[in-house]
Amino acid sequence: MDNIKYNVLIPKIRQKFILNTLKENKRIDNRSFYEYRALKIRYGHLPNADGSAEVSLGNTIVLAGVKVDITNPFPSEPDKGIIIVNAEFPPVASPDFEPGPPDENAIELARIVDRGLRKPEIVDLSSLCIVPGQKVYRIWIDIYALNHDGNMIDAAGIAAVVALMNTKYKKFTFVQDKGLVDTGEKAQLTLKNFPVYVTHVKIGDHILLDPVLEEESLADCKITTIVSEGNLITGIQKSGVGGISLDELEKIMQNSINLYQTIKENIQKEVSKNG
Amino acid sequence: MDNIKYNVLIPKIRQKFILNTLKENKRIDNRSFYEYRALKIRYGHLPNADGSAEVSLGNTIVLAGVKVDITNPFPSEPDKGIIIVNAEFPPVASPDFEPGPPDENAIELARIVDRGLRKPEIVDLSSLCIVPGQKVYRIWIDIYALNHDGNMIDAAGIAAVVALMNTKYKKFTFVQDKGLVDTGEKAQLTLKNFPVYVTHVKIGDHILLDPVLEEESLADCKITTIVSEGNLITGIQKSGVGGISLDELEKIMQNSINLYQTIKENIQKEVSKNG
Amino acid sequence: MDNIKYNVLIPKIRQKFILNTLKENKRIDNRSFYEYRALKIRYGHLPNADGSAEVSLGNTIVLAGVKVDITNPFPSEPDKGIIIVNAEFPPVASPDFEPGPPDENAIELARIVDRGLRKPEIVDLSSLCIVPGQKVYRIWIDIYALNHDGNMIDAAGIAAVVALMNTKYKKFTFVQDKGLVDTGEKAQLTLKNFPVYVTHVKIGDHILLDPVLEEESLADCKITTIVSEGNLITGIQKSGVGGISLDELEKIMQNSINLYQTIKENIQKEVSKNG
Amino acid sequence: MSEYKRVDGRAYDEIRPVKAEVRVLKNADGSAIFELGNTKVIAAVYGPRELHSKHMASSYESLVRVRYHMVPFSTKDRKSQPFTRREIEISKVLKEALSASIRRELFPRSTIDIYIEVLNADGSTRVASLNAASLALADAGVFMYDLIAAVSVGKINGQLVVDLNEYEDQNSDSDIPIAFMPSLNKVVLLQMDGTMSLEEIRQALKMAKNAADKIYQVEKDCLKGSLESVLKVYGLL
Amino acid sequence: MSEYKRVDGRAYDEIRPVKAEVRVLKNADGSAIFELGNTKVIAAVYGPRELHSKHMASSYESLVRVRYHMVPFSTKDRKSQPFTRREIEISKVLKEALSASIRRELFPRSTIDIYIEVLNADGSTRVASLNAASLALADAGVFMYDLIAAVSVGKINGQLVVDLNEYEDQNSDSDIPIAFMPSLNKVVLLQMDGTMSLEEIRQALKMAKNAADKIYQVEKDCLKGSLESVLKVYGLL
Amino acid sequence: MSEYKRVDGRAYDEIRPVKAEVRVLKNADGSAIFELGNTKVIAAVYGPRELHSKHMASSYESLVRVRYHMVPFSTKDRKSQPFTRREIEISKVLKEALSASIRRELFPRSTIDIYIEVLNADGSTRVASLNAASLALADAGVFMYDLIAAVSVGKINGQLVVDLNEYEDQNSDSDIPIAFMPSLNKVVLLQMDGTMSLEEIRQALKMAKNAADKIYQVEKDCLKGSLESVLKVYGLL
Repeated sequence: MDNIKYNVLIPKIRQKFILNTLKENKRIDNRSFYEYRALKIRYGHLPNADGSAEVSLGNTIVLAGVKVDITNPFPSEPDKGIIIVNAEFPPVASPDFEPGPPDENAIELARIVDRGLRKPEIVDLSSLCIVPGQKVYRIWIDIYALNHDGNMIDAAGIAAVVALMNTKYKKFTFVQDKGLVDTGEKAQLTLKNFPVYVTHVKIGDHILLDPVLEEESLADCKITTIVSEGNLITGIQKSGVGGISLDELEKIMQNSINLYQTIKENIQKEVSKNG
Repeated sequence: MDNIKYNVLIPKIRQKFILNTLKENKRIDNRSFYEYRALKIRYGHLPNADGSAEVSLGNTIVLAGVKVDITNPFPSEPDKGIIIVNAEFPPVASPDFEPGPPDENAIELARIVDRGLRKPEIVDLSSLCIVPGQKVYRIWIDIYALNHDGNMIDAAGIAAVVALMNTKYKKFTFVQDKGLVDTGEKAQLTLKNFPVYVTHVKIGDHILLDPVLEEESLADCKITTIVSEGNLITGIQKSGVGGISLDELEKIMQNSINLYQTIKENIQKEVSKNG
Repeated sequence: MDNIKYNVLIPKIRQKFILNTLKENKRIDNRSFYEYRALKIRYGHLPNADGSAEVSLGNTIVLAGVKVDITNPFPSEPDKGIIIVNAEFPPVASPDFEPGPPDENAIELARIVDRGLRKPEIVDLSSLCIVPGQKVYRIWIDIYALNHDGNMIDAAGIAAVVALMNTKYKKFTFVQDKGLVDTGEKAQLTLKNFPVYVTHVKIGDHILLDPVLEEESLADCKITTIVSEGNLITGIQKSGVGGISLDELEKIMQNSINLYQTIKENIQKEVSKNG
Repeated sequence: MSEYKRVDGRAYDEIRPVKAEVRVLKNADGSAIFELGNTKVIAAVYGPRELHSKHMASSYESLVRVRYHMVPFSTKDRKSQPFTRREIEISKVLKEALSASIRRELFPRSTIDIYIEVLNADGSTRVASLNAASLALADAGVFMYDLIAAVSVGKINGQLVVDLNEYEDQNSDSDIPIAFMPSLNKVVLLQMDGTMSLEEIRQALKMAKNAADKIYQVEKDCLKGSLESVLKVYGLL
Repeated sequence: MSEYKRVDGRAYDEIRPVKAEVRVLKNADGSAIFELGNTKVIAAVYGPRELHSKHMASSYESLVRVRYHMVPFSTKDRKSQPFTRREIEISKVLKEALSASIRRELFPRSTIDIYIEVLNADGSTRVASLNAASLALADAGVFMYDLIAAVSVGKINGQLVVDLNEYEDQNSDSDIPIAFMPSLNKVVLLQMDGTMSLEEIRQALKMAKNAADKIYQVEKDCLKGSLESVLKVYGLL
Repeated sequence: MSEYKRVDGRAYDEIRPVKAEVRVLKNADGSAIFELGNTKVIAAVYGPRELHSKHMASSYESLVRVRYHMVPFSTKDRKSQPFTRREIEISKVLKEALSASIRRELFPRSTIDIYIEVLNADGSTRVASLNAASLALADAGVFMYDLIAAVSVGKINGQLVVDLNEYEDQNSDSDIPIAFMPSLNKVVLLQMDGTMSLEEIRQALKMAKNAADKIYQVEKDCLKGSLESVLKVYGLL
């Protein structure tokens, strides 16, 4: 029921070292508990993708590609476009990943990223309708891990949002007797908010932001809080086999809201720098 | 080619005990050779199913659910509805069942149940046509094992027939320029006969009705005879790796016909009792 | 990534024997280096196939069956029919083949056979159009190994071409308001050229034509050259883990062209003999 | 606060009628049915037992495997896919929640397999599944830190409500399935989608805790009843 | 009795022309072609041989595996699915019939793999497959209690006929494939669909037995011919 | 000779701008990016490492496994199939080419896994993949007979050209991907489709060899640069 190992086995002696370091209020890479790793973003560099972004969070590298095509709408929402999020953890990214269909970790990640985009409707789905009930745009977001060193969710979230921000797609229009006609123009997606995925782990009594793989593997549990403009929480996912108290949850959610502006500006700075 | 174990391995000493008991004309659960186990039926208890039945035959429990939807008819039979029977032996039902697609035992069971319904056309397929060549009702019968203690075929047959008997589905009608329209009414399936699946096993020279799992696992072969009103046989399946003589077959078929009324009345009694 | 063993393991002592034999300019089955094995062809013997051929090359037996049906054309080529080549190495053909979907060797073989038919357009695809953009004939070529003793590619190539040559399919025509109508006539495929697949292996410094399985398994590499009328080369595939020099390649291509007429006439002779 | 009325007339903090029963399947080492109104779930536990593929086994704790599955006729439209991405994600979070409750270090080199079948889905299936599975584990005699009591809470028309049914789930602004080990004050499952302020989440979690406490009591009563009936068989009660 | 005429003009109890040939594939340990009119089947036997996955092996008898498969171009419409539910069920009943005929206790810890390919399907493919497979087992030198002789019998327009072709199979009221070990008077495969009275089944099985006896003779002649040609090679005949 | 002009204005024997970089992924034992214009490929090498399934291992040489894969957004139309027949065939021929370059006898009982992801496909992806993979092997310190330098050559409008982009690939009369171990004068990959005379192939292979020599030089420079930067880190340069 679980074919890819997301976490790594950590030798006992190394576990002790990491825990002792935490007791001294330090982390193995010398960050403070609520400090993000260095963020690097490239985007729009893959011409066959309609939108793309490669995000490095320390040694974690995640690629997101957007493709836009045209399909029939769901009968329940005839005048809305469609968004589909997939994620793959291919064997390039880790010695423990194996070829094959997405496992439970990749599917969970795709569904968390999706959660931050769907119900708050970050992409204006109504603007993606061409002919109501007949033809709408479909936005494929494919997330592809390239190097796994912990906290893939936050990196995937940034990659998905930045790839959507730079997505340009062929604008079609419906002409009587002719059907869909390419207008020759390109349209750009408009995003209605700016979700940020903020992941903490709990190791013993310590709460750490943006865990590296060793920290993630050692953690009791991991909490991802999705925050959007306006101090709103637009998604939560707890994972990992340990329990957590309501007080600790409160602290993590509060901290995620506090960090929102800083992380968002950090992303925007990187975006304005590169491309 | 065979991923689920339908039968169990029985220790030699237990085999000897079972065979010795048979020599004394007794069975391990004290039934006589041609005696059915206690039958219990619940039905119509799952509101999302259009028809449902849970059948217990001793410790064997089988669930059948019916769903009705609308599809295109087969080109060869443009004015007939469609029946599809599936069966699953999920891991809840036995320590030896494993998750995965239906194995040869589940497929065989589904096809035997199907056999008793298809050629004698128990369900009036012509009544399931809405627009000839265009739209017909499709009856999905899903059989789901919950606890496997032998003779799943007979239990599945009863569950399928009772679930069909209590199936109610939304009645659609075709209106010019509008297509299919929900009439707001519910229609009930009508069954044209009442097939009963009767399974015997041959162990050595003994012929036993309604085997428990240990008997089934020890048997030379297993013969299911499907009997319908009018002393008609509407299906046979031999399974198991042993041979059987024509005389023994004759005896089993005769016995199945003899038992028909009793079993049918037993089912009807349970149905009138519960629901 | 490789579930079927195409090659066999050859004991060291047998390897030595084969190599020593080659040093004396002899082969283990006494053929000369550029000599084909005995070719036998049956065709048209499977009435449910629209075209069929069974080709024996020594002990290698390959069956090809053609079925023709009607489908929508590809949007990029609205007035052309479609050809699809599949190959299977089923477990009947070798103790090392296992049940399951085609592995890399079967897929490679299908794609090589396809290569000899597609770009040189051996089958006149325009003649397979019924209604441009709407309905075209689709030619399924299924290649089925029956006994594997080396050089399956050449045998498959012959089987595919001969099966196409004897393919007869129901002629449909488009009638206003009626759609596709069976004319009651049978049409025959017309081939525009006669491709011959010629496979050599390199073992050490030796170049051998039409290898048996032991030779193929021992070879440094294998080169298939597809030759068509007019001294034209219409496809090449190198396989195997060894390297080869440009001079050796030149020699193999030249030899393949030289052999073309002989092999083609050999095929035609067999075809005129049987049926 | 809006004047939202619940479709089935319940109070905002009212859970649907609960039915819990253990020892319902003879072959399983432990089993339970758990119903929340028309949401009906059955769970079976096999294990602790030996693993076939040794390389997955751990020498210091039990491997827990969970399969959450909806039968094809459990949903409004027939579910045709055998195992959806949704089922895979839910199986994962249920596995993690149940693992947190099991004293896995007591069963090294073994596996505990928990199979959950949703027989009828009317919202809140994943929390009903956790309750069923936790009862089945208790029925199987698997040592646990605490029973799990799980419930959903959501916001509809600005109103917080507990135990969402299918209609409410489809029409909610946001939805939080949550699971507790009540005696230990630990959250073992938490998901949320939709949009909420931190203050709203605070209130929601409080409502959830109260509802979970009621479910916890039902679970304990169910197990007590089961124990008593066993003791009666042996003439000890 | 109706005045039903068979489409190919055969008498009611007449089987189609039979062709049987063994040792047709060099790689297999045993192989055979069996044809009933246009129904053409090839079978290959590999084994008894060692099993890769030891945990499936039995220490007191051979595991028999059977794969009945129709090639894509063997049917009127191209068969696009690699392995249908029908093929899975037939593989199972053929496996059980062939297992009944093999002295499996002579080959413990081994497997006997029987691969059957239907090359052209004109009705009665499963019984033709059994005949081909039984001949291939004999050709492989696998010890058997008896050869299997299999045939189909059915009812069309109220008339019982043997060896149904595809047209008759599609238009029959009922259809019985059956397989015998003739010398032992044992039935090793029996299926039936459609509607019949017990008396009709009795008659049908009698007709089937007579037809199977003819096929049994063909099989024995085929094996005798094969043996003679081997003996000739060694100058012993 | 025709007056064919290349869409991107290149000379007939001119390859697109090449970018090569190693050590781009931290987890892999070796990794490389290789770009030919807009064709962008990344390769990762894991190994030599122990095999999980021992029965596939060879006691006298390393098993080489190659997975050539295109990401879904790498192509004009989104690639929806996870692994196509084309990818399976290309994985096979790349595996054979790379195997020919690796001194496999030095790593018995081990596997070398080479994973290639095409990130953007603008023609000649399989030769770009070979170059990326060969650099990644060198970066991983795997002993090789020689680096592989691969390039495509084709005929358009009767004109031979090297390094076909996607447009040229779609519109060519014929297309030859070829890979060399240049110092050893060995061809390790060769495929051809379309129609050519032997004389045309001769010329094409000559052009290909010249272009491959340029790529070979780029590869060596890339590895030299990588080595120098490592030496600098240790203060040795």
